[in-house]
Amino acid sequence: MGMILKNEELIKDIFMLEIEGKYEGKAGQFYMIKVDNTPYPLLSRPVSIFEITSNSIKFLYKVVGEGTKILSEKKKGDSISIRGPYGNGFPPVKGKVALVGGGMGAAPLYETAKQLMPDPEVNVVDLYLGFSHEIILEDSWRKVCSSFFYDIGGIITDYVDVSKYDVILSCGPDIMMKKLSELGKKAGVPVYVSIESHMACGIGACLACSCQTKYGNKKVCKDGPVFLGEDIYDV
Amino acid sequence: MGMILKNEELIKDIFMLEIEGKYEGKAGQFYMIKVDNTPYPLLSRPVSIFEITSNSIKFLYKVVGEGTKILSEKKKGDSISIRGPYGNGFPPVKGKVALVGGGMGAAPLYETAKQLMPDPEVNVVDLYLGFSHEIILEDSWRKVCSSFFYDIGGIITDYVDVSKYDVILSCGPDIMMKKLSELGKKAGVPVYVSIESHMACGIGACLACSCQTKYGNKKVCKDGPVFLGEDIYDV
Amino acid sequence: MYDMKVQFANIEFKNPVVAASGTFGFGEEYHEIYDVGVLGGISSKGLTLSKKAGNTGLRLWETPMGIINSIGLENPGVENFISNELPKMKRYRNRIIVNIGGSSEEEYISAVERFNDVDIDMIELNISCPNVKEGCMAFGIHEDSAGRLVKKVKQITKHPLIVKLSPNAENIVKVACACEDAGADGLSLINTIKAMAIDINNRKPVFENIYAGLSGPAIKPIALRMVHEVCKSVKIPVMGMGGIMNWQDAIEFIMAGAHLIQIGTVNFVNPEAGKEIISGIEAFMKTEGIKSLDEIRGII
Amino acid sequence: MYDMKVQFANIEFKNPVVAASGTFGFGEEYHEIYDVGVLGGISSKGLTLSKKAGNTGLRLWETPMGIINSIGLENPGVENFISNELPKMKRYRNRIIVNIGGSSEEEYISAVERFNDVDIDMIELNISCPNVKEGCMAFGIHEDSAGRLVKKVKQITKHPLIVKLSPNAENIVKVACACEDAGADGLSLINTIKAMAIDINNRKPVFENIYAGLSGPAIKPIALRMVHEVCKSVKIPVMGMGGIMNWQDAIEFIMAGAHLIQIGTVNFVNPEAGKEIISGIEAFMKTEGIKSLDEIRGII
Ligand SMILES: Cc1cc2nc3c(=O)[nH]c(=O)nc-3n(C[C@H](O)[C@H](O)[C@H](O)COP(=O)(O)OP(=O)(O)OC[C@H]3O[C@@H](n4cnc5c(N)ncnc54)[C@H](O)[C@@H]3O)c2cc1C
Ligand SMILES: Cc1cc2nc3c(=O)[nH]c(=O)nc-3n(C[C@H](O)[C@H](O)[C@H](O)COP(=O)(O)OP(=O)(O)OC[C@H]3O[C@@H](n4cnc5c(N)ncnc54)[C@H](O)[C@@H]3O)c2cc1C
Ligand SMILES: Cc1cc2nc3c(=O)[nH]c(=O)nc-3n(C[C@H](O)[C@H](O)[C@H](O)COP(=O)(O)O)c2cc1C
Ligand SMILES: Cc1cc2nc3c(=O)[nH]c(=O)nc-3n(C[C@H](O)[C@H](O)[C@H](O)COP(=O)(O)O)c2cc1C
Ligand code: FES
Ligand code: FES
Repeated sequence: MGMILKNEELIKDIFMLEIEGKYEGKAGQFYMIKVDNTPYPLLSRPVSIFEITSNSIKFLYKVVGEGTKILSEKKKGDSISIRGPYGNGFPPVKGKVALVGGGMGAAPLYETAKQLMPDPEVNVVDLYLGFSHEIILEDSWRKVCSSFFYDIGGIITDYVDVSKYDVILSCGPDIMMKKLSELGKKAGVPVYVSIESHMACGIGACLACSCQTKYGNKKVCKDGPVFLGEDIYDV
Repeated sequence: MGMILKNEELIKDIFMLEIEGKYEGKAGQFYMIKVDNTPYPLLSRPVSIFEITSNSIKFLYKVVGEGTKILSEKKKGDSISIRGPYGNGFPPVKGKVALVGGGMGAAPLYETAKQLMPDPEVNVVDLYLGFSHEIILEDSWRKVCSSFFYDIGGIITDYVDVSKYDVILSCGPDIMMKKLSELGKKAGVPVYVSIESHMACGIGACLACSCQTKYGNKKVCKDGPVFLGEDIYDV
Repeated sequence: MYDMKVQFANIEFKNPVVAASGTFGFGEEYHEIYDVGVLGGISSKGLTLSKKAGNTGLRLWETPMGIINSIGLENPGVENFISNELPKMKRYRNRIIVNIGGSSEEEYISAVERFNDVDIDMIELNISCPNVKEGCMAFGIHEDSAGRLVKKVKQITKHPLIVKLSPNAENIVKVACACEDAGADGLSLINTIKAMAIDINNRKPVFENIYAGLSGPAIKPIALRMVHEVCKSVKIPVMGMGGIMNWQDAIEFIMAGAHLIQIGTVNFVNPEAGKEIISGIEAFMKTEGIKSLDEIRGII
Repeated sequence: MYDMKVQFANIEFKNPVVAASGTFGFGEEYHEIYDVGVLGGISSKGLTLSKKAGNTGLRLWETPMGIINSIGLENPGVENFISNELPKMKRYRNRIIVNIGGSSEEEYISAVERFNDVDIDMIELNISCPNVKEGCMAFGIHEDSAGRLVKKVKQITKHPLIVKLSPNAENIVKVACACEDAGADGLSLINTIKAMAIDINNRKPVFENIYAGLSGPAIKPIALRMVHEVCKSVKIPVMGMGGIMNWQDAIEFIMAGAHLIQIGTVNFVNPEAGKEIISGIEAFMKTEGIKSLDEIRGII
C-alpha cells in the first residue's frame, strides 16, 4: 500500500500519478496497479514506470476504460496498492540511441532517457515522440535527452533517420513499431520494441500474455515487454 | 449525486455520514445508499434517516460488512449517490410517547424525537436507548427529548413502563421489539416497530423483503419498515 | 431514420428493451421514477393460477456482482392480476408480456387459458424458475418435458407464446429446438442459474431451499454464450437476458442474435437503467450509422 | 491441536489449500513471492503428451468479478515437464498433482502412463477444458464418455486418479457418479464455465474460438452449488473450487463437503492469497474451537 501524492490530469484523460515510497525498477519495466481497494475490478492494470524519484514513483496513464477511469478518481492521500517491478525492461545500449514513442508509448521513455543520458557508454539520446492531439510535459522531455523531436497527429517514424543510430528503443502502436523494425532491419540497426498484452498474473504464471516470436511463444510480462522488433514482427 | 460533508467515526465502527443537499423524508423512512461509485457492490444499502437539516442529510451507521466498510472509507468531498426517501416511516402519534431503540435501532429515533417534541399533539417524548458497549452522541439525544434513559450492555426494555405511555415507537433487535410488543399488547398500548430485511429494489418491486404479517405478506421497503408490533410478532 | 422498432413474433415493439419478469413488479413502482411507457415492453412478475405466498426465510443474498434470490414466485394469482394489475399496466401503452409459472401441466394450461379473452400481447411460459419446489424448472431441464408442455399450451392459447429457458437445462440448445418444434413463437433466456451460499458463522445454508437463483452481471458472459448458441440453432426470435447492465451489454446480446433484450437485476442497481439503455442504443445507432437493428443482429 | 491435515485418497495434505491448474504455472513464479511450500499442494498447468502452443488471438478478458480465458492448454508437454519442471516442483515438498489434458483416449493414456514411474502424488484428469477445439471437455459433457475414459486410465495408472469435472456437463452429478463407478479416487470441480464476450466496436467475438472459460468470484455461487450436489452424491473425496477469494469462501466449500479446495483466479488478484487463506482457515479453527476440518466438512 502506498499513498498517492498526486493524481493530476495533464490534458484531457491523461494523468500523472505519483505514489509515495521507495520503489525499484529500471527503464521499460512496469508495475501492476490495483485501481481500487475493493476487489472490483479483479485484475491489476499494467503500467510502465514513468519516473522513479528518491521518495516516489510516477506513472503517466491514459483513461481508456473502466479501470483507468476508477484510477483517475483517486485523490491525494488515498492509499493504493501496486506490485512490481515486472518485466525485462530495455536492454543496456551503447553509442547513439534513438528513443521513439507513439501515444502513451511515450511513458516508459522518460525514465529511459533519464537513465541513458549520464551513461558514459551512450553518446547521444534523441527522443522522438508522436502525440495524437496535444503535447504533454514538453519541458520535461527536453531536459532528459540530447535532442527532442515531436509531432502531433502525424507519423513520427517519418522523422527518424534510423541509419544515424546504433540502436533504437521504442514503444507505441504496433504499426509504428513494426515500421521501425523494418527500417531497422534494412539499416542493420537493432530496434527494441515494448509491446502490450492483456495480463492476469503479470509474473509469468498464467500464459494470458503469450506472444508468438521467432523463437516460439514468449510471455510479454516476463520475457518482455521489450523484445527485439524483428523477433516479433514479420519483417 | 451528493457531496460528502462529513464521514466521521464516532466510536469504533460507528460513523456519522453527512451529505450536502436539500433532502426530504420523515422520521422512520430510509434511503438506499450506493456505497461506491463503481458498480461493485451491486446493491445499495438501506439506511434510516438520522437527521435532516436545512442543507444536508445525516446517517448514523455501523460497519458490519463489506458495503458499510467501503462506505466508511469515503472522505469529505467525495461524491455519493443515494435514493429515497423510501418506506412509510413512523405514524402520527399523540399524547405520551416512548421511543425505544436498541443498538443501531437508535438511528431513526433522533429525527423522530426532533419532529415529535414541538408537536402540539404530543405531551411527552421519552427516549430509551440500549447500547452494547458505549454511549454515542449523549448530548444530542438529551436535547431532543423530554427525558433520556440509556443502558449499556443490559436489556433496555426493563426500564420501560409501557403502561405509562399512549404509544411506543421502537427500532432494534427483533427480540427487543417482540418483548415490547408483548408488553404493549398486555397494557393495551400500541407498539410500532421498525424492522429490517435484505432488500434489492427498495421500492416494492422485487419482493425480496416480503415479511409475514397477520394480514398476509407485506413489503418491508414499501408497506414498512414500520409495522404495528402485534401484526408482525406472534404475541 | 434510426429506427429501434423490432418485430417479434408478429408483434411490434417500439424498441428492444423489455423489463424482465420478477424484477419490475407490474411496472407501477418504477413508473414513479420514470415513464415506463418508454420501454418496449414489460414482462409481469411470474404469475401462477392461484395466489402464492412465496418462500419463507431469507430471500436475497448478494454475491460478487450478482444476487441470488429465492422469492419463490410470490404473486397475487392470475385472477387478481387481471382485475387489479393489468388495467394499470395498460396505461403504459407498451407491450404486455404475461409470465406464467406452474407446478403441473394442468396448472400451466388453466392459467394460460384464462388469458385467452384478455387483452395482452404475449405469454412468456416460465419453465425455468429454480425457486419453487415442484415443477417449473423441472419442465425446463429436459427437452422432452419442455416440448410436451409447450405443445399442449400452444394448442390452447390464443396469444403468441414465448418460452423462457433455464440455464440449468441439461442441454439448452436441445430444449430450445424442442420448444420451437412444439410451436413456440419465440424464446427468452436465460432465467437465473442454480446457485448456493452458506452462512459459515451459523453453519447453515443461507436459503431455506438451499439452492436459489443467481442473476446479475456475474452471469452475463454465460448468458451471452447461451443466447448465441440458441440463436444459431433456432429460427424463432429470441429475447436475450442475463446480467445486462448498460447499452453496451444490450448491443452484445443483439449482435449475438437476440431480437429483444430483457433487463432484470440492473433495475435494482440503477432504477433508471431502462431509460438509459434505450437512449444508449439510440446514440450508438446514430454514431455508427445503423438504421435498423437488423443490420447488426446476429452478426457474430 | 488445530490440525489442518486432510487425507485425500490415502494421500496426506498438510492443509486443504491447493493451487489450481493453469493459474499457478509450476509454482516457480509464485515462489518468488512467498514460500509456496506452505500450500497443501500444487496442481500443474494442464499438460498434454506433446508440447502445445495454445490459442492465438486475445487470451484473456475481464468481466464483472470474473475473467474469461482462452489459453488453450499452452504447455511444454509431458517430457519437458518431467525433465525441467518437476525437479523444481519437488523442492516445495508439498503434494504434486499432475493435471493432464488430451484430445483422444490414446493421448490421455499415453500421457498418464508416462508418469507411472515418475515420483508424483496424483494425476488430475482434465476432462473439462473448454478451450481446446478437440477433445478434453468433450469427454466431460456426458457420463458415458467420461466413465469410459476414466475406466481405461484407471486401469493403466499407478497413481491415485482424480477427475476434474466440467460445469458444462449436461448433468454434473451423473458424470461424477460415472467417474466414481469407473474407479476414480477423487474428483475436482469446477473447471471454467463456457462463456463469451463480444467486442461491439469491432463487431467481432473477443476470442478467436468465440467461446472460452469463465472463472473467478462471479461463478462462486454456481461452483459451490455444484460441489454440494456432487458431494451429496458420491463417496470419493472432492476438491472444490471456483471463485474462492478468501478463507471464508474456502470454509463454505468445506462445509459444502469438499475435502480440499483449489484456488485459481484469486492468485492473479492477490498473489499471496494462498498463504493468507491458509492462515485464515487456521485462525477460524482456533476461534471456533474446531480441532479437525472433519468436524465441519459436509455439514450443510
Ligand atoms: C507492459 C505494459 C505497460 C503499459 N504501460 C502503460 C502506461 O504507462 N500508460 C498507459 O496509459 N497505459 C499503459 N499500458 C496500457 C494499460 O495497461 C491499459 O490502458 C489499461 O490496462 C486499460 O485498463 P482499463 O480498465 O481502463 O481498460 P479496459 O479496456 O476497460 O480494460 C479491460 C481489461 O483489458 C485490459 N487491457 C485493456 N487495454 C489494455 C492494453 N492496452 N494493454 C494491456 N491490457 C489492456 C485491462 O488491463 C483490463 O484487464 C500498458 C500496458 C502494458 C501491457
Ligand atoms: C429499513 C432499514 C434501515 C436501516 N437503517 C440503518 C441505520 O440507520 N444504520 C445502520 O447502521 N444500519 C441500518 N440498517 C442496516 C443496514 O442496511 C445493514 O447494516 C447494511 O445493509 C449492511 O451492509 P454491509 O454490506 O456492510 O453488510 P453485508 O452483510 O456484507 O451485506 C450483504 C448484503 O446483505 C444486506 N444486509 C446485511 N445486513 C442487513 C440488515 N441488517 N438489514 C438489511 N440488509 C442487510 C446488505 O444490504 C447487502 O445486500 C437498516 C436496514 C434497513 C432494512
Ligand atoms: C428477484 C427476482 C425475481 C425473479 N422472478 C422471476 C419470475 O417471477 N419469473 C421469471 O420468469 N423470471 C424471474 N426472474 C428471472 C429474471 O427475469 C431474469 O431471467 C434473470 O434475473 C436474469 O436476468 P438479469 O441478470 O438481468 O437479472 C427473477 C429474477 C430476480 C432477480
Ligand atoms: C488462466 C487459466 C488457465 C487455466 N488452465 C487450466 C488447465 O490447464 N487445466 C485445468 O484443469 N484447469 C485450468 N483452469 C481452470 C482452473 O484450474 C479452475 O478450475 C477454474 O479457474 C475455477 O477456479 P477459480 O475460479 O478459482 O479460478 C484454468 C483457469 C484459468 C483462469
Ligand atoms: S500475465 Fe500471466 S503469464 Fe503474463
Ligand atoms: S426490496 Fe424490493 S420489494 Fe422490498
